[in-house]
Amino acid sequence: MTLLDISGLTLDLPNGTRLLDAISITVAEGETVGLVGESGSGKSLTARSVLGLLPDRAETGGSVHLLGRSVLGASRSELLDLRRTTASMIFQDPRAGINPMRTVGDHLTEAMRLCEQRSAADARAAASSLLAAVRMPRPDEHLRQYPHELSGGMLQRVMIAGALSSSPRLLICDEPTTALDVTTQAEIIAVLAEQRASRGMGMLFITHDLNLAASICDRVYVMNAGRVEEQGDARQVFRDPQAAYTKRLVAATPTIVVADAEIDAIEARADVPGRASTAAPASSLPAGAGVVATPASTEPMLVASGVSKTYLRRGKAPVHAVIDASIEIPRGGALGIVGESGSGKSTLARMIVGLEQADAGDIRIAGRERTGAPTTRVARLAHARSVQMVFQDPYLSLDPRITAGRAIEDALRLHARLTTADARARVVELLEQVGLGDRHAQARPRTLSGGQRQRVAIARALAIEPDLLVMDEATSALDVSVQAQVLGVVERIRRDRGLTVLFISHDLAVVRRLCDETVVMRTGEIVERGRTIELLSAPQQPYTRLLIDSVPRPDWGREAVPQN
Amino acid sequence: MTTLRQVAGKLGGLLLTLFLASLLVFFSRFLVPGDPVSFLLRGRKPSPEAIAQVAAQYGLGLPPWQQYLDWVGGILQGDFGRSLQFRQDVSVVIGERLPVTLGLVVMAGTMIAVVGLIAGAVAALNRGRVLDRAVLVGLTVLGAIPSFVGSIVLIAVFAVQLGWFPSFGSGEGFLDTVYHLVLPSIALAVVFVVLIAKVTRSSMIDQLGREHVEVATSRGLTRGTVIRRHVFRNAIGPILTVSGLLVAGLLVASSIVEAAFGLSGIGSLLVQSVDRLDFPVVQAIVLLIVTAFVVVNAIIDILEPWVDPRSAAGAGAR
Amino acid sequence: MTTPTMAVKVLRAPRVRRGNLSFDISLAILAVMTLAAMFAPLIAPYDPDAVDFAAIYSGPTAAHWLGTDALGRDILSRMIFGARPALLGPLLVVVASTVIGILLGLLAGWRGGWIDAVLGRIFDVVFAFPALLIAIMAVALFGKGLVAPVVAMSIAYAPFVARLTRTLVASERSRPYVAAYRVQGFSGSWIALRRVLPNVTPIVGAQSTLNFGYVLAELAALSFLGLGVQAPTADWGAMINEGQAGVVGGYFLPAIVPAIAVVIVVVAVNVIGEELSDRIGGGIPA
Amino acid sequence: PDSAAAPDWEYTTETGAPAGDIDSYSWVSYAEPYSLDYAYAFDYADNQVLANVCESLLRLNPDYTLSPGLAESFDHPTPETWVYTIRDGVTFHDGTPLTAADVVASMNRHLDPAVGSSWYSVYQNVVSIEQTGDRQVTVTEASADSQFNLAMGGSAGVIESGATLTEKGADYGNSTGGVNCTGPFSLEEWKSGERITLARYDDYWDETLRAKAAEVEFVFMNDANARVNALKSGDVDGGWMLPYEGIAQLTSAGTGEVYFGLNTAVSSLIVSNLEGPLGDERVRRAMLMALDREGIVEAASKGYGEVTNALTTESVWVGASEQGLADAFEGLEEYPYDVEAAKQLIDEAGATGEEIVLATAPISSDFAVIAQATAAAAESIGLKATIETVTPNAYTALFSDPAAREGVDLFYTVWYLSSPDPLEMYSVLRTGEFSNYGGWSNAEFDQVVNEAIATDDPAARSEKTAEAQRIANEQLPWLPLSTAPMSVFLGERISGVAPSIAFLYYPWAAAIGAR
Ligand SMILES: Nc1ncnc2c1ncn2[C@@H]1O[C@H](COP(=O)(O)OP(=O)(O)OP(=O)(O)O)[C@@H](O)[C@H]1O
Ligand SMILES: Nc1ncnc2c1ncn2[C@@H]1O[C@H](COP(=O)(O)OP(=O)(O)OP(=O)(O)O)[C@@H](O)[C@H]1O
Ligand SMILES: [Mg+2]
Ligand SMILES: [Mg+2]
Repeated sequence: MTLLDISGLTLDLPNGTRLLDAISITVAEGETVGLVGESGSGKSLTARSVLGLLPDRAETGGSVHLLGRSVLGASRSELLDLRRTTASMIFQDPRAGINPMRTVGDHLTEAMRLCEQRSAADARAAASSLLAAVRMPRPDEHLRQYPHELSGGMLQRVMIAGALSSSPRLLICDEPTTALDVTTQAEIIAVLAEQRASRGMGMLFITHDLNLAASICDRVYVMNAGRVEEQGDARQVFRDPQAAYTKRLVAATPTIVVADAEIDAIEARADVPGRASTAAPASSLPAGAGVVATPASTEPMLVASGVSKTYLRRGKAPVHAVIDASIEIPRGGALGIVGESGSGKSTLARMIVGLEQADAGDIRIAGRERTGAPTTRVARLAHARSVQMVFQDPYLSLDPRITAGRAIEDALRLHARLTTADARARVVELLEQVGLGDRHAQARPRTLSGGQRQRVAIARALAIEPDLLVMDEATSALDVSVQAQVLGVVERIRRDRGLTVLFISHDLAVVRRLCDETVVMRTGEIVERGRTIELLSAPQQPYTRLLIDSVPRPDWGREAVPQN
Repeated sequence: MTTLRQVAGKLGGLLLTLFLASLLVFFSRFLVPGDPVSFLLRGRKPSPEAIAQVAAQYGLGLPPWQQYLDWVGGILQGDFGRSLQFRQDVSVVIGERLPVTLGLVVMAGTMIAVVGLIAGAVAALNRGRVLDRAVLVGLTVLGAIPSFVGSIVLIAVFAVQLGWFPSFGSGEGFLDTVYHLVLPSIALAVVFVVLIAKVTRSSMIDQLGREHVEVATSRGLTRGTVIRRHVFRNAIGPILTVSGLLVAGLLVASSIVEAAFGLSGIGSLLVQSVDRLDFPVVQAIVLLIVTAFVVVNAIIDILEPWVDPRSAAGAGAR
Repeated sequence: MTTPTMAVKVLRAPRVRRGNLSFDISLAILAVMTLAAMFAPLIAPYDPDAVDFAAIYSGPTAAHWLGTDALGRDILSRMIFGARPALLGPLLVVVASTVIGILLGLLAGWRGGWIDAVLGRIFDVVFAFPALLIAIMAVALFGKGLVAPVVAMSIAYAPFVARLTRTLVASERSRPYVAAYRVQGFSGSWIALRRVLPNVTPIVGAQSTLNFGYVLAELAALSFLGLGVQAPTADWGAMINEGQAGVVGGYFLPAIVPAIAVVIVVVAVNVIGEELSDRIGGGIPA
Repeated sequence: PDSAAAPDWEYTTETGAPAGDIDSYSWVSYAEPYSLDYAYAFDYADNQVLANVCESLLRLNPDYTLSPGLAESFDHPTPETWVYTIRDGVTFHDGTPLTAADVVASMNRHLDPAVGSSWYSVYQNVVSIEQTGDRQVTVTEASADSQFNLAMGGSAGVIESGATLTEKGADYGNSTGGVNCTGPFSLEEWKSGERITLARYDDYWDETLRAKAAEVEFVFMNDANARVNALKSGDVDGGWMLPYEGIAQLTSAGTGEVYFGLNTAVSSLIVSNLEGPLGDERVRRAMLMALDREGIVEAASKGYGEVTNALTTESVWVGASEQGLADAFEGLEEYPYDVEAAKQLIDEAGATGEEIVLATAPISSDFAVIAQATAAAAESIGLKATIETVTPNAYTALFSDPAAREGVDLFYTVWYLSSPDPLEMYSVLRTGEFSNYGGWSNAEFDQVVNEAIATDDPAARSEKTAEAQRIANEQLPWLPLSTAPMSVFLGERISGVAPSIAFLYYPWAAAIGAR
């Protein structure tokens, strides 16, 4: 008997919106099945319906069977029984998924005590051993802790332990690692794989990361807009996608796998303006290491030397966010900064754009001192013209009340005296540069998609014609396909206008695609630097290696897939 | 969870707020232009003796800060001065009327808690359904009935027409007092019930939409358990905060209800003292209400880490 | 790190509402009452203070649609004139407290630091004085009437507005869009006044609308207690107070008509305020 | 409800003898006494309780006659001296006997500026109060004064234990200090804001007024509705001064009866500014004629009252001769409601278009009626009228502070007399008197009144006083409006009280027993 059998599942809201359309998915015992697709494609809805968790007053059609027992239309007690014995679920955000007002022990034992009527002591013992099984360092101590006292990775382990407490036959994982760092992700995936193997559970694994899906799943289903577009053997699907949607998805997915051919290809493109022209090893970045195509000046566009920043917090230990960091970017160059969450990437970026003042060190942009806070209007505007920034979250970095065109126009007119007509024309020009048009000028952010917003943000930054553009996780919030579009825009502008870029990301694959050189940060310090390709293919530092190894590496032969 | 240091810090905040509030209460009198004696003796025959007595009571010859210190010093020893209308110590005048107000506030508070929580919870658990709508409409209308209107209606219907309850007085002994205070408590409670119900509703709806609730459900806990242990438990924070803010409002609103029901508590005393230009009594009652507010909120503040463990760590936001 | 799911939620936030009947009705009621108050002398069938001993406690008649009170004064005319203090008082309080509150809240939320701490402490102190209490105290100090309570309540309500504004401004200030303005070279005061202020004002304004109902009820209560608007001036609260005397004789209209008017206005204002908060709250990413 | 029908009512003097004693009954008062200190007892709320607990040298009976009280007799040996013989065998509630020293101590308090007695005016002529014998106290005055002795039936003549006065000091008379007097009831409990309980004093000296109730409970209800409801439902057994709106209800409720008794109060408009248009006698007359006084009685007291043209009621003409009474009330100028005639008077006086200011305060509904009606009347005869509404306290100040009367032409008062002599009223209107608020001055009037005051024989005095009343009726220093009876409600359990405004000073509660 199949463990999970979803067939022809449809789900409609009371207002008639169809959210799921004839979904059919099966999971056999012991099998790991992936469910991939972009945001909003209905992955979570599908997964939740397995446990009978449906939106309020939703209409369903089709059927969902768990070990032969129907879920849709099951009585309340039957549903409780299925949840208690047959299937359990791990959610995306462990911070949101565990009641912040109850201890970890409470979270783990409540189902055992209240549903299985086990004694408190018994339940605690069981919880403790579960925590040990998911490799929590001090199980008994953790039982007494509150969620806010644990890190995200630890909490996700707690969530997993909780899900395992009922010894389920099917484990549903809804993007269990999206909120986590790559290194933590790797650990969690390892724990999951271990548990799945030892318990012989079936697993429905939801992710939007094709690489991850490909690396752990036996079969995958690709979802789009509430439908299953394609399904089959994981490698098969990605290596040889049939549906147009899958093809686009695969094409848009960046990878960190460095093929020899690629190094050659890059070398062959060495004359492209803005690209480093030699493949000479550059384990550090002394001035002039990257020979720059713009011959006008040999002085780097950005020089930050010995920059430090410490946050003092009342009643708590100070945070050394950035410690003695030095970076340089040649004119027209692109430098990537990678590192785990909290490693100080954003702090460094904020100091460079002047949102934060460095405690020590020195920042020069285009040869001008930009360390201190600008005091006069002139200095402020000069600083702004030397560096601009694109922020991570496109939904928050645009003023909700101001139309796209107006936002760009404001920036333009702050820096140059322009007639209204001239400003309007320039706005359209800039929007066209990022692949948008006249009609987007009138739109308020709320009516734009994430990708469009981020392009507006880029256009706004470019309006000032800065010497340096800092992009802090500028594509992290976007779906892969949208991310690919935005990266494409940035690449094109660099190519066309020789823009110098500082690109921050936790995603090595994205950095790889955009940046000539990369520095790796860890707890505020720069631990390694070098040409991106070399760094990826031959990391010198153990931390860098760990970072690289943590990235899921599907063996589906990406070489075959042409880039862009 | 809560360190002694945090409690000490909060107590410090409490004392600071009380200090500032006492400054406000005391120096408000100085906002009135003109001679303080004629202000205090408005409407009375200003015999030289009366002037001398008021001047002595307020230490009017002294510099203001000295007057303030004397005043505070007296209050710390339970001496609030002397009532001009009753020719009696303010502490006695207030002390005799305080039990009625406390009884009223306690009874109303109980009703507010019980009815408000139930109504809010019922609405939240039926969000968007007919029952929710009905509760919401009911709350909107009830909340718009000022307590003095409510009092009149309650008296007209239940005391006069039906004769179920007495229409005045606070009764003797426990049961009789409760019986006498039923209608006034209802009149007092209505507006606040609405507030609590609304907060309960939105706080619970907020929690109902949280992922941890879904997680708990997915693990096979019954709906009742989930609501009790996760939704309601987590929703308490905002409810408690709002309750704290209501305390002072309840005490002040009792002046209206007491006036309407002919109860003699500190609320009606406040109004009467304003009417009779008995400033020492006004000052004392205002200070009393403010102190009650500050103390209750400090207690809630100190309980906060128990309600929300994150706040102890300073992680704060919900 | 913001995740795709969260982003979707933000996108989903602005609920497009279909027409809302109770909202429209409430708006119409308020409009009618405001117009009536503004053009009272033109509309009112009688002089609100005109005594007519021949028509004491007349019930509703063709001459007196809502009857007359203990002095034979036309209740309808008194209601129309009484709408002036009844509506103007709360309006002044709401406008004044909103202006004061927004400015202080902006200052505290934008500047932060010690200014925020000091203002926060001051707000805490004022919070300890409920509006009605401050109003009563003002009456004790400055005498009865509408002026002292209105000034006092403006002060009492300002911290509510200020605290909301402060929270909103502080959270706006930490938003990337504000950082983006900074990076573009806009000055702090420009961002605060020209961008953040307009962004928070609608939310604050909608909340303030809700205060209108409370203030109306509180000022009416003050008049009811005999501390507010003084006879013979027509005012709803004072009319309830005066009308109460007739209740015992079975003459309900003089008290019940203004009482119903108070309830209706408060309901209408609350419906409007809540609806506005709903609509506006959705417009800005929360 | 048909508002046109005037209610039926008549004066009663007795309410039927009680069948016997009663354990306890309750009585409602519209307000709590501020103090039971006789020196401050100046209002209905204070006096109606105090009258049953503390007694005066003389007793003011329900028919407004005076009879011996704690003084078993008094003498008037010279025009300036009053000699009181203190009754023997009277004890205070704490058991101590009444002595002449107590009398001296009690009376002297009115002279003590530190006390600030509300009754100082009675004593303004007094030079000394001394014990002149074992049981004898002599009061010496600066000039002849027939009125002093008449006031000894009121609060001004109350006697308290001297020891208690000393002991309680500043707390005397308040809810903590209490009182220690000789009345038929003692103060049992004063629960602030709620009620005062009186208990029968078993060693009371006057057998005829021994309390029929073991206990009387006074409850305070500010709200008129609450008061009526409580009476109607039987929660409270009785009460004085019923709200006019509720009388019909109470009458028809069937849970008791409403009686109307003697009153001394006259509602009138005080002319407080003779410099303005009202300085002209014709304008004053015109004003009175422009007032629809029947309508006012209807609106202000729901018909329970009568229009009057004098400033006193017949009830205070206690010792009057037949001639005196006839002179006083027959053939007075009537001032009928006649707007046209009034207008003409104004024209004659050339006062058309002049402005008058009337002060009022939100004290009770009759204030609003009078203010509105007066303004309307003034406007109707071509004057301009402004109503100035002040607080009740500021209104009180009109009666005590000339500065407060600045710019006020007219204000309303209900003036009641505390002694059984109309002279109390007219002595006030003499030139330069404190309460002659408008500064009205008429030499003939002054002379008549002064003669009357110096006249000891009540009959002869009344004839003089009648002359004064006629002058006042013609000249209208105050504009008399109406009189109203004193109302009282007795529930079905009780009976025996004599309806009269004397309840302010007479131990009326002692007479009430089971029906
Ligand atoms: N309770 C609900 N009520 C109404 N619409 C909903 C509800 N839950 C989800 N949706 C809608 O259903 C669609 C699919 O949502 P779902 O959460 O399954 O997407 P997803 O594939 O999991 O996306 P993500 O990668 O962002 O988690 C979305 O358009 C979402 O707006
Ligand atoms: N304003 C601040 N006050 C106190 N600590 C801060 C502040 N801003 C950042 N930090 C701390 O500084 C450290 C570095 O933060 P930063 O935002 O630079 O990290 P990041 O590498 O950008 O991480 P992420 O990938 O999560 O964006 C973190 O530990 C963070 O908690
Ligand atoms: Mg999802
Ligand atoms: Mg960052």
